[in-house]
Amino acid sequence: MSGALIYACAGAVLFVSGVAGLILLPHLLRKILAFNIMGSGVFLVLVGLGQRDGTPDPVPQAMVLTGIVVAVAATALALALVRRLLSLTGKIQFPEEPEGAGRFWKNKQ
Amino acid sequence: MSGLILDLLLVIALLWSALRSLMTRDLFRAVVLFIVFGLLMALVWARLHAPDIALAEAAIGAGLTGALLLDTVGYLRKKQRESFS
Amino acid sequence: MFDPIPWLILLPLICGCLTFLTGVGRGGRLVLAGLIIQLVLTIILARQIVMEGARHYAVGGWGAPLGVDLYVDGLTGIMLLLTHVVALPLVVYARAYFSSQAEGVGYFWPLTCFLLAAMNALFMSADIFNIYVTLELLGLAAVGLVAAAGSAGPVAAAIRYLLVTLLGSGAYLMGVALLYGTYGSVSLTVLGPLLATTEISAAACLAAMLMLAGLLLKTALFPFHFWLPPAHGGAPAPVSALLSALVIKASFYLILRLWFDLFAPLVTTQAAQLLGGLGAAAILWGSILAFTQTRLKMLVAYSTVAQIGYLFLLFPLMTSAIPGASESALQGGVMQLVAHALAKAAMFAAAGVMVLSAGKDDIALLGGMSSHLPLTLFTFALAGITLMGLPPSGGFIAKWLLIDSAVSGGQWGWVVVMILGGLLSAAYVFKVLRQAFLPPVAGIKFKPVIRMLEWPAFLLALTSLLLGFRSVEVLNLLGVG
Amino acid sequence: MRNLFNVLVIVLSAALGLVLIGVILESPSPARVRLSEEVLMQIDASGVTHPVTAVLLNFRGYDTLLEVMVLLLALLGVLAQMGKQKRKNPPAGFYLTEPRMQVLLWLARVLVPLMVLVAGYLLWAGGHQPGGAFQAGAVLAAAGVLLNLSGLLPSWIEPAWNLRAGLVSGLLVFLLIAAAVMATASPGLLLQYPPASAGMLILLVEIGLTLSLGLILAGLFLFLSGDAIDDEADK
Repeated sequence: MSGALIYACAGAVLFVSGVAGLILLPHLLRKILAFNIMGSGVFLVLVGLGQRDGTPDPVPQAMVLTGIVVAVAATALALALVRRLLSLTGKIQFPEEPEGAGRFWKNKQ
Repeated sequence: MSGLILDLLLVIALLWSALRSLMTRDLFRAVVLFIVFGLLMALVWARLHAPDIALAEAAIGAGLTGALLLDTVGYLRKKQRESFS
Repeated sequence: MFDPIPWLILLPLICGCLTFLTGVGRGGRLVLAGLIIQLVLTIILARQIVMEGARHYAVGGWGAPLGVDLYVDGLTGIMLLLTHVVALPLVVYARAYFSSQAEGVGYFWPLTCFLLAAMNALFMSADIFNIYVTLELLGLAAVGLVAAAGSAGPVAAAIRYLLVTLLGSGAYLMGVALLYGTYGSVSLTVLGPLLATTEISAAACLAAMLMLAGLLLKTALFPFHFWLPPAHGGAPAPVSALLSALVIKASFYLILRLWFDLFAPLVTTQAAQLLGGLGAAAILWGSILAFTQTRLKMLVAYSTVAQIGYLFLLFPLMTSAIPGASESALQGGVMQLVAHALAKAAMFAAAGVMVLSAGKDDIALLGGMSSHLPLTLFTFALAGITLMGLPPSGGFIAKWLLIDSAVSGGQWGWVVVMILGGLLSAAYVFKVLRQAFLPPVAGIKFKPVIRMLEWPAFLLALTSLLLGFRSVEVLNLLGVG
Repeated sequence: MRNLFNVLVIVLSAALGLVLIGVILESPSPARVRLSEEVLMQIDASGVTHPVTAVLLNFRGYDTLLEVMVLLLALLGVLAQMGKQKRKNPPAGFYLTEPRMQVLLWLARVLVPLMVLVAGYLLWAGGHQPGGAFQAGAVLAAAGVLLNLSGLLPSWIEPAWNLRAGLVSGLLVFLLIAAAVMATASPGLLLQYPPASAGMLILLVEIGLTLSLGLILAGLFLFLSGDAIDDEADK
């Protein structure tokens, strides 16, 4: 097993931790952290798997550079929105809004 | 062989910092751990023969993202202090 | 021969940069001019497609697998035409809308330019990593537009939308990484034959699942629809119309492309049935929730959730072995996509006018609208006809083709769902219309609205209705490639 | 109900992680394309000698074109959120009296010129060794952030026309070079640089991008932080 594959496996773990964190963590700032960790996981798989035989491959490396820039852009936008939400509501979590069944019955009453 | 051990250690540190950053209670510490994670990622990229990404990760992934996050944590604390007082 | 493909990408990007230069809230005229040129370019491109067939375009001249390839065929032509035919009246509408309500205009114009650029690039791309970049461009532009409204509700909706779309593109990119790691390319033209000729690998299956799951999340198929109604219902009306009509169609288009092209060797009948089942659930659940809404724009947004469901019925229907059945399923699905885009843009635009006039988004306040804004109410009703699938609308042709396919393929279950869905959509459309014909609520004073707000919406609704007469042309274009 | 959902998500992600690792350790398809060799074969025609830069700005330059637009888009989103209330620009360095700020100030005065030099070097180096517009732009942005933290550079509120021009100039250079090449050297072909002038054109694009990326990345921070500082200035 080459070093590149070890990092690809670590990337897989980071990806799923990021996904789970993004879904489960209630705090919005932590969701943003989780998104970044998820992204790093994908990048590791992209490069690690692409270089499984140990030779550097410029194509996935260039893709990851693109990906890092996209990630920081998304992070900045998310932070701007979170700060706006904070200054509007004083909270940094989603307001609990039951959708589906809950909403349906409430409207009936 | 020593390279493989280094890789394994780096992976363990990477996963630890990522998980701690998601789980830790204090928000400020979470962000600091995330910056540590970003710097470790830069090391990983160097190990993967990707110096371009290592540079970008250190400057953008750890540096700029970290600065953005820290600033927001500061803003958040200030807002919370205001609402308490 | 003049080639419109590169200009369709460069022009909206240049337009976006220039509009940003002109400053906050300005640049509407520039966008309008750019959009008219782009519409002409798309018409030229569609003509070329009809005359000369589908073709590849190598950006940078390298060609796959080294460079990025674009690919245009009949479906691409339809999507590009649809985008511009819907966007042009909406831009006129948006100019009028923001002239009477400055709240939320902010960076609407450059964001819209980038949104259109992202869609042009997405529809033409034949490279899965390039598609990822266009998806991010599209997602961030859409989120920026939703958040522009500024109050707490839309901002929270925008954050949720952003996180969902980022999760979706994360899963998609993981699929791309697995495919690159296994096959060494990200070009559809290279990957397609590789997947078809080699033994099916676990990596390809997992990649397919991740990519499709990510795109389903972005398309807001039931049960991933939770983010859509607050985002589409809370945004300023021109934004809601753009988003509901076009943006979700972009990710659906990708699902269609990947399903029948790249992942064709992997997909199973069971998977198609599952997608159809989710679509059926979306139709019923979305329609019921639309009916229970008290806010007009939320009602329209839930109707989008339901109408997305019809699109997914084409997957099980296309598995039919009977000749003709799968063909008319695809035609019906694409017709539904086009008809819904036109009708929903019209409906959101009309809803926006009514809300603007009543001053508050509440169905109970619509009484008296029939005499105050007859044209807008008529627009709403015309769009409703398409959603219900009554003749002679484009929606009728779509549902007719889908039902025809289901009947000849012997898949009767879907017929029941479609008929039920039609009845339910009639219920929620009539709920609005009935309220509008009631006497006005005591004490309400309707604000007058300018004509330029009403006509673009009417034009869109009329197009969706008349689409039924011109469906042959659309289906001919679809047949290319 | 909530707990059940949490458990479900955790179990599913763990399962996904295991499957992913399994797939990663699976041997690759025998029919794998070797793209890295292709890159090395064509690199002479790309105008640069560093493979990653060749991919980023020539072979897949189209991705990069769209990607810098993503960055501008994020800035637009940030601006739309931050420019809500009309506010006055806070004075630069209004809390410079604190001792720790003095240290930062000293640091900034030493480091920032150095960072600008490093950015210039990275930009120039990108053609033949690791480095390039993205890294150089990021270093420039970091210099901007440092200046802001040390109080030498005020946070930005609403961009005036000259700042707006700076923010998009590099992107416009990229777009106009693409359009100009299409109008002259290779009609109808997007981003197809003639091999003879490719190096020159790529360098021009990189210079523009470095400037714009530096401003945009710095802007992401400076516009965001404009919010908090202003609140303090009010008191």
